[in-house]
Amino acid sequence: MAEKHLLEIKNLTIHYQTDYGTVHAVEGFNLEVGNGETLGLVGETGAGKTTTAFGIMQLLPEPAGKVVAGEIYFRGENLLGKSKTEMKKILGKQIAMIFQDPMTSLNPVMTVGAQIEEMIKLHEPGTKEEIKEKAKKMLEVVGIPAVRQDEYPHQFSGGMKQRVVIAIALSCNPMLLIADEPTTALDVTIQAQVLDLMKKLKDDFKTSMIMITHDLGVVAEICDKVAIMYGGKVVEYATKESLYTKPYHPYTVGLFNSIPDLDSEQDRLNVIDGLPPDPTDMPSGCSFHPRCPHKMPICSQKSPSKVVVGSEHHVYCYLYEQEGAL
Amino acid sequence: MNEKIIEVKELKKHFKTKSGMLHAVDGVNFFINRGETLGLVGESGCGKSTTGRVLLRLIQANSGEVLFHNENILEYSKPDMKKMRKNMQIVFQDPYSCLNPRLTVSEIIAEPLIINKVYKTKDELETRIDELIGRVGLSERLKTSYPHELDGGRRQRVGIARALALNPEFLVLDEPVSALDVCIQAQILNLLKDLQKELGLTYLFIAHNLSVVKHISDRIAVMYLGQIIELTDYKSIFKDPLHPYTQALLSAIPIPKLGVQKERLILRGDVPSPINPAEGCRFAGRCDYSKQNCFEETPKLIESEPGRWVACHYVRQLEQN
Amino acid sequence: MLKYFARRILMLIPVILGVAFIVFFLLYITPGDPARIILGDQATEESVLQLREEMGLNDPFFVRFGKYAYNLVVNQDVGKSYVTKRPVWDEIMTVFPATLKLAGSSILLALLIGIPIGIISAIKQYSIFDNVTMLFALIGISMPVFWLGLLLILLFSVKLGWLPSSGYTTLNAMILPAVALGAQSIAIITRMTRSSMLEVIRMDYIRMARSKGQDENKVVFKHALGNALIPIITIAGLQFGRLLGGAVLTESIFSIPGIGRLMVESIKMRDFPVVQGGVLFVAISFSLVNLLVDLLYAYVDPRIKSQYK
Amino acid sequence: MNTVKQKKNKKKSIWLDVWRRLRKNKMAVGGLVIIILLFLTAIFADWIAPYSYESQDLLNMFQTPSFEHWFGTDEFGRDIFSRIVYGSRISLEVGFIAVGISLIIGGSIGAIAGYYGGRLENLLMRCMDVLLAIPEILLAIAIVAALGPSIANLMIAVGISSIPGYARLVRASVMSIREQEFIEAARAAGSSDFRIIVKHILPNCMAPIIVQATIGVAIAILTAAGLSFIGLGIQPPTPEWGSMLSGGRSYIRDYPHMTLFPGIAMMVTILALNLLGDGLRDALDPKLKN
Repeated sequence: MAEKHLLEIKNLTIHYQTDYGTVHAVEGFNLEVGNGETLGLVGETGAGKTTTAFGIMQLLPEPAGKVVAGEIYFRGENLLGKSKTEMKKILGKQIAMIFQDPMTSLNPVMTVGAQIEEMIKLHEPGTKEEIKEKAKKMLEVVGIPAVRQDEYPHQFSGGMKQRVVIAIALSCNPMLLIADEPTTALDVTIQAQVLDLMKKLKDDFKTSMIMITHDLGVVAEICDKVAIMYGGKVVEYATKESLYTKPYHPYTVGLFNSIPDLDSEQDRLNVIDGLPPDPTDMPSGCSFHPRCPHKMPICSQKSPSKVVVGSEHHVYCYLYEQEGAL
Repeated sequence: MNEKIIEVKELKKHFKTKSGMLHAVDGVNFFINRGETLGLVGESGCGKSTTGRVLLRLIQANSGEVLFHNENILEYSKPDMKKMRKNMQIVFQDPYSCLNPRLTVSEIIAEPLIINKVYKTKDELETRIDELIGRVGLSERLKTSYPHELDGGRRQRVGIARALALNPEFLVLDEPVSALDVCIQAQILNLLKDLQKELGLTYLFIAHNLSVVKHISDRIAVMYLGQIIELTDYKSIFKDPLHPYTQALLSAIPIPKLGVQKERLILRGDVPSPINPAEGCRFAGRCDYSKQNCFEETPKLIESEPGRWVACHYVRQLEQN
Repeated sequence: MLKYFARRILMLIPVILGVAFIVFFLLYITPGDPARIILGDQATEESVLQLREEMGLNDPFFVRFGKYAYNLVVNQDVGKSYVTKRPVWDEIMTVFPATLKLAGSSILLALLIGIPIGIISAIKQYSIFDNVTMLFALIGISMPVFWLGLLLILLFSVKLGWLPSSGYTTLNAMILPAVALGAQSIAIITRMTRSSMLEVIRMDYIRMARSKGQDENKVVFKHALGNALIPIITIAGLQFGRLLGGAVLTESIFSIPGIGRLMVESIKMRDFPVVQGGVLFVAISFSLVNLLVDLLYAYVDPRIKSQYK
Repeated sequence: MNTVKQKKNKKKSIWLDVWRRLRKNKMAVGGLVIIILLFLTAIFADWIAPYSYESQDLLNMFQTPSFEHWFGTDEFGRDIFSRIVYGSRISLEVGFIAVGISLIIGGSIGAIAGYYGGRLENLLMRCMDVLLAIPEILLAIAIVAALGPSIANLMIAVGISSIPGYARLVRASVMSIREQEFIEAARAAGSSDFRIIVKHILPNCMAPIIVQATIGVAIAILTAAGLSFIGLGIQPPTPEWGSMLSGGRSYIRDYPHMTLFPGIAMMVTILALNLLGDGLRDALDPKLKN
């Protein structure tokens, strides 16, 4: 049964210990990613998107960050039960990651060629020439002339650096690619270039992908499924079509309303009042209730459970629980 | 009604760098009417922030004129400029570095009032601070907080309150929302819009993204490598962009809707360096339509249709090579 | 890059002249008449006056300094010792090897001990090892060189009789002075290595390397250390300069005839040319070490290399 | 509930915040306590010291520690404990005043260079480069030799020799603050240069300067003691820890207590200052704030 999904996360809970108390970064997080699927993980700063990614990769900053509960099944096996040695074989080879800021994610004192070769050497050993050839090919795949392999990261622009990072991530043909806001740090036109490239490569490489973003536009462009995250949880999950046709959760609705619409006239944006929750002091019940326009008494008492509202569309909200019962 | 509050003529700012002259602002012309918002859009390094700072004389211009109520403020003496500063203020991009971490919220807002000796008594000052705090939607209990105790959105509100303290007519908003989350962005945009209506403010709104300025601007200027390449009312620029760069910029915005994905115009390569730029149209190297003379002759910003200014040799006659 | 360093060496000249000026000025206001020192207490007032005239001591300050600077730059001549009458340069060259040996072995000790311990401390941050190391490092920084020297002599020469308490020619004799002089540098380099590693380990590219499935050891040594080296090299360069100067105390404790002792004795005997030459020599060596450090930067960091044009 | 908490903290300043973080660091608090005790010792030396620091007792030379003479006596039969107690005056005086000298001169040079930049900065920093080319202790030796050995001259010598370090530090922090947007905001409001420096730049540079000054006092005490040790600093019979060590050196084989106690006093003082300096660095570090 677990084989049905490439990745299945159940009740993942990740806490950070800080001087100011325990940060509930991810709390009871559930998610599935199917083979060949691209899932958009959407949320604001502090919603726990990046922490979730590091949780899957087991790259949480030690000793502050810890997976407190939950399971992460990758191809049917629980990653949290793996030893460090076993994990090393999976990282890079089967799950690879693209980081948010291309300016800081490349090692400044190594040539870009060497950084791609490092990945290949680890997982697909061969002769020096073979590895070098493969690295050159990867550079060309992402649209960088292979002659630039001996240059250092500081000689590349931001967009080019992100291409190098993509080349590294894809060089061993991973089954799952986790991209953490890969275009946020880039200018709009460069962002378009990189998105275009990623769209093409994920098809060429037949890679499943988790696209972490705060931009619903990016999701519309590249994703099949969407998970909306708020306060460390997934609050709504759907196919792209279903979600963009009718978002259910009040937070999702608010998120859509906050984006200026390029096609229509509007004088004011409809905003969600208030601020995202403080992760050291999460509201009880549904963490969105202090900002929710449809708040009910029960919302602050108990966390809502999953309500199926359509095929491949579910939401965690009391508004729809009665509808489901009817 | 169409009274020009500020007009910029042939403004230039070049910086000396190790590798040559950096043409940050290279002959920029525009004006803003009273009560209007001009959106100034461009990618990083195009000189939009420098333009805003040169306008306020936070950076000294190399040449050109900045006319405020028809007087060239670049020629003002120091004391005259100090008086003038009350009329023009700025809101910054970075909610972290724009507030002095050693001062409380009310001290920060009081600074401009104290510097310009606006009020004689402490009570008057306090009343004014309270009024400003309320105006930008901050709660009064935050008065004694320090910036590091506030989130980005609230800090930005403090920055706005500080800019409003002297009752300016004109505000430069230097990417005031680009460091904020979508929801907070929307809150601040609404606030700015409300303030404009209530106080009759005039804005120069600087942004790196067309979608942000859409909601707030009356006219929009697009900058590329130190020059304005298109300046049009906000409706036309979205419906019918004339300059190929504007077209690419617009098409690069990912739209959060289903089935609207049109054919993307993907630009080749990166923005070229603003250091010692070559003759000709700055965009020619990345333009799909560029012809020989684009590389030789710099196009001027001309009014090709009423109210629509474009700097392109082939407006309305673009054909792909 | 060669051009860059040629320019850097040329830029040393005003610095050296500046140093010469400061020392010349200080010695100018120092009490004591050189002519009297040269001739001794028995000399007649007349002969002293005559010598003063010959030496140009009656000239105005700037004329005297001008002559000195001219000799320094054009003839690379720094004069003769008042006491031994030998050229100052020869005096310095006789004692310099001992100081170089002492400072060199101290810095070597500091690097060989400080860097590995600093790395382990950073990797095992907040562990017992880390806490103990940091405590010792703090004590090391707080330990006066001259007191540590005396304690070492007390323990290893007087009580245990294992090592000699003076001299510098044999390896055995070098151990105590090198440890005494190097202790502070060991502590400083350990602390620097640790904090620099901690800073680097937080960077995205370290996480990126881990996300490749790279071995943790390789992550630390290949990715982190390479980037952490810059501040370590900087501090090591500064330490070497400090050691050259700090040798004054160590040489005095262990009776090593080095440049530090030469200078202290020359000051006490008012042998101005030697003091002047000694300070100049140390300043030049220090500046050259810093230049070397800059060369090393280019070697470890390609970003800096591309700036050297 | 939140509002109540907020009101209570109404008068809370940044420094209170720093103190709260510093208090959590036991080592730093330990350092602070030792420094306070040292100050009390120095101030009340006349009451604390059982003997005068210069009264000789030739019948009781080289006494090892005993009930009458806690730390023993020296070659003139002077009570070592009393001399150490009085010595704390000299060390603290030299340490703090020397740092004061270098901080005021070096800090002003650094602030001017950092704020105005351009040619003035170039000139000032080249001068600092010249001073930096001479290792601190050598420079101090040369200065004290020129001025003659006295406590005041020692302070001046040690103070001048560390000027360039402070100039560089202050310049670097001023330059980093100068680029912040709140400085531009102040300028946009019509603020004068003086007000910007005093109200906006200096308060934000304080953290690294305080840390450096704390550790600088330790370094100054060490340098001064070093000078006295080689006979160029404070002259006998004034009790100074460095010269006491130097005096005990000849008798180290038979009477090690003469070198042990002044050395311990010096090390504890310097350790305390370094502990406090380290603690302050962590407590003032803005990175830990958020």
